[in-house]
Amino acid sequence: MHLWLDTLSHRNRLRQLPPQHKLLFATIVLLIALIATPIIQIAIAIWLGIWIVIYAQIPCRIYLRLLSLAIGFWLISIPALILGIADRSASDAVLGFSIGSTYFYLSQQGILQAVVILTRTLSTVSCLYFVLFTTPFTEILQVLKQIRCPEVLTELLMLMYRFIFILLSTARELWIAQHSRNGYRSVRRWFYSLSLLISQLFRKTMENYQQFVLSTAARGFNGEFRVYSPRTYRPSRRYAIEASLGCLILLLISLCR
Amino acid sequence: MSLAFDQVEYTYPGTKNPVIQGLTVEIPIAKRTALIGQNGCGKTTLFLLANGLYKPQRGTIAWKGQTLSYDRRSLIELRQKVGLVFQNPEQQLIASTVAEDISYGLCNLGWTESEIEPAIAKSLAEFGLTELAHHPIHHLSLGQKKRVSLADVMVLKPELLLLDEPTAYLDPLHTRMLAQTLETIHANGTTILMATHDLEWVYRWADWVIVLDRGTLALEGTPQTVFAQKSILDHLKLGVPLTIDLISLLNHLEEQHGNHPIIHQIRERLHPNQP
Amino acid sequence: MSLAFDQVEYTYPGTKNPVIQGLTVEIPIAKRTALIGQNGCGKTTLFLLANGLYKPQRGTIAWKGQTLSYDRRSLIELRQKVGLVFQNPEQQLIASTVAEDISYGLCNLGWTESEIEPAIAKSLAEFGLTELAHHPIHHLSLGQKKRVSLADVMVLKPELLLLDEPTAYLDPLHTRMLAQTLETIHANGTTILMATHDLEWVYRWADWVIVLDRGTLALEGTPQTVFAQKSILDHLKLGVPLTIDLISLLNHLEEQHGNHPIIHQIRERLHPNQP
Amino acid sequence: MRTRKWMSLAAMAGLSLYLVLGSATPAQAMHIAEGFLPVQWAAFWWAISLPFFAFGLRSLTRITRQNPELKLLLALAGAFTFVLSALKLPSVTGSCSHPTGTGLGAILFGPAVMTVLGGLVLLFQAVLLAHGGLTTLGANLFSMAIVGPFVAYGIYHLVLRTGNQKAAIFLASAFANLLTYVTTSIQLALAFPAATGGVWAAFLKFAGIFALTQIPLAISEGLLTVLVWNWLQTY
Repeated sequence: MHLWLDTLSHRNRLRQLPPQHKLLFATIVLLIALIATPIIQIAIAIWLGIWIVIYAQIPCRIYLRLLSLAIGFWLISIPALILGIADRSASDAVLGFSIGSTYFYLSQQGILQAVVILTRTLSTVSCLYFVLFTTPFTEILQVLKQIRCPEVLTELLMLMYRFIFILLSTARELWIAQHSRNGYRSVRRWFYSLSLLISQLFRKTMENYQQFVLSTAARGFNGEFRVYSPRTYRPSRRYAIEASLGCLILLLISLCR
Repeated sequence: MSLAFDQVEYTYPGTKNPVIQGLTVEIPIAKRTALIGQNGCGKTTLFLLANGLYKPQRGTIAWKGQTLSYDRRSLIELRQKVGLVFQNPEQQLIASTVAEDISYGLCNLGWTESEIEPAIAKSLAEFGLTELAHHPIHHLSLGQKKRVSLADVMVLKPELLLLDEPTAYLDPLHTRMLAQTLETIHANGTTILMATHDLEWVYRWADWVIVLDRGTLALEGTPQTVFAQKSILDHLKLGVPLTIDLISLLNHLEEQHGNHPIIHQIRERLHPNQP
Repeated sequence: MSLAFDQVEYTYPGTKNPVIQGLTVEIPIAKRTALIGQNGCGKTTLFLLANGLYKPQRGTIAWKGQTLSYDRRSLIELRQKVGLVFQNPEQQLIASTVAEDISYGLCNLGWTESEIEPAIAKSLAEFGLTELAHHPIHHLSLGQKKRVSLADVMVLKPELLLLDEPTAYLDPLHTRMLAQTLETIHANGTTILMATHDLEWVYRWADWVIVLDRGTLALEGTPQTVFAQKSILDHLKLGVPLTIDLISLLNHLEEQHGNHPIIHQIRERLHPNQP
Repeated sequence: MRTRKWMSLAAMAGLSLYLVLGSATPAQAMHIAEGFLPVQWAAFWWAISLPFFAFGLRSLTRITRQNPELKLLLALAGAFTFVLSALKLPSVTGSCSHPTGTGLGAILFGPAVMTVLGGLVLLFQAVLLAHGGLTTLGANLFSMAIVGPFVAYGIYHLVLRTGNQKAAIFLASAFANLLTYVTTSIQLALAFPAATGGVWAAFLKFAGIFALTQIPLAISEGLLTVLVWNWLQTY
């Protein structure tokens, strides 16, 4: 239950770059990745991997673990994509056998699809992970405010971000305390303990609500949750050049194909 | 006086017994006042009443002679003058970074960015938080969170600062650091009212002591006069700090033996700050 | 010894610096041991390691000479022998009523209802909670909640009781009541290890003191020997309790003035329990 | 003989790799991963979901304007849902997954508000847990924050007429969970129809694969929600 993505994003080496630049860069590469050919998509995945592991200094092991999460989803979908069942024979069968009147086969179109999905997933996921690893949520929120996201949404996002960590630490504390009294020993006790934990968490959520109503009122709450963040960033010319040149090359190759 | 309670009664909705009953007390201006009493004697409720967050069912509360009217405008004004730091910083900090959290109160007052920026920078520096300015709240330690919750309120420059058990869970070092910070705040003319269970701290720190017992005023006065009422304090199950106990012993011994150098030296050790 | 740490190192996942590093310490059996140190020195982590809730990255922890193996069965056994009362009862109390909460640990051990019932009745009586048995937890006062959190663990009859800052937020009366309860627990042969910031309490209560500094053992010994190391404790920003300070002053004065009756009387006041 | 031995060894290695990588995933099986959908389908689901989101946002703005403190409650409810989704639930297949909590949320707050909250929760799941993704957020929003809450709300109020509240809560939360996964399967089938048999055949295949983990999970979530509800009643 440890949100290590958040921790890493606050500590990465590209932290001082303006979040606007990082988000813009990721969005442009993402759009290219969506329309590019598989080979270019692989190139994008490698290029962004370099940004994440070498420039941002995110441990390779952690980056690969996160990549395996996306690949895992792809893996469990593979059978549905490449296996086929038909009455007799199928036109795009690569390999097949029949049991009775049912014909089981490997679909050629399915295999192609699986490959296309894999390269697209790898490239777009790299763009997403680039943002997650290099831009803390607090800075994404500032950009959302700048681009005129509805105010009620940015307020809710700010509060939710704070509350997630409060409730998560409450849940973690309760979870540990239950373990110290040997909760979660059997499946039945597991269920019972988890239901107690969720219920307590709910009650604490309500308690927090009452307390926050008081504490925000004490600080002059006037109907809005507005804050000011005076953060300044240091743009880097070296990274800007690499990013724009790279995007340009990718775009040219994609369009001239 | 700064804040005055007159015959105040408050009962939590849905409960029978009033937590505060017929409380009449005044917070002396520009002093370090300590509020002591049993758990459940109404200390926290008193703070919430003082900040206008609860409205008493009976009696009145007045700020600088002016009775609170509980309309929006006067409440906003009151909460600027009377700053409340909650017991648990977890339930006070709401923004995602330290600097943002400190800016919240100022934003509520409608300050512009150019006014807010220097105020935050100053406050961060005052509370030793400059390096943590852009850290998310959940990365801070308890001591740091407590400092942020104090900075949150002090940035609004209140005239009266209410503190609910600020030393709980703090180690001796952080307690000393807090004492220093409070000294600066006091020196700048802010009235402080602090609830605490640490009687030794009360004796050393406070200029004035208010003792609550089941929602009413049991005793008030300087630490010397309050802690001299040993029988009342024992009856309230509060007791007196060790220092007071020793001083009364020393006074007693002095009567017997005269001003012996031993007595003098021990007295000096008990009051390291006084000449 | 009961619990022994040998070269233990623990780093929280996702962080760089170990909270506990190369810690070698033993908890003496059947004693009242106090654990002191700065906020963040690793006290709470040490407790979680002692209860098998965290597994050290390096080093070993042994219970009565047997190294913990962290398999399911041995953990269940360990947590029966080593009871942990958390700092904040809010994070420990989980069920809806007092009796249910006390039964939680027993139910987890697979006791039958007919076994559980008398155990709970006994525990409720011991901790003065019989009248509150069917009260909802969230209606209790802090002092009552702390008593329930202690009963929760003591009903499992642990051999080693770990207490994390049990006196925080407690008023003097409840602190004295806690001290009495702990005295009974100690008299029944249970080893107690308590983390606290209250040095005065440590001096008066403990048989043995362990001082942690940034995850390593800084000092250990009887209160007398530990608090005699004033320069080390000052360096660790902990200081010494007032009583110790006065006693060393008295010793010094005794050298100068001989055993004067004033010194004798003050000494007596500082040690009200000793003959 | 030798080649067969090698073949079976390779097959076993492949299978175990598949299981190791795949078993980590049920926790996010209902989130369609980033990049999984082709551009046109990703855009399509965004287009379908946005009106619902906008509708929810409008009613949310109206409520919070009347009562600004509600923003605190809603944010807490959203955070609560997020934390629930990060908790682990034992499922019969041995792997762990999470309760979605949307059922409980929809019953407590109403489905329109839950759509917005669900959207924000999905955003946090993408940003803090790397579950789901940004291009597929539209599709995930539809299955989890639109279908889930509306189904839960509808079933709850339908079954409540029979007077059995526990059954209502069980069915509402279990079916919200179940239909979320059915919707996900439909979304995948639409994007990747089988060459023979088309969308329907593809749907059966996707639904069949996810059913392994999702049906026990749906039942677990139903039971758990009832337990929590019971507790809330006594409190």
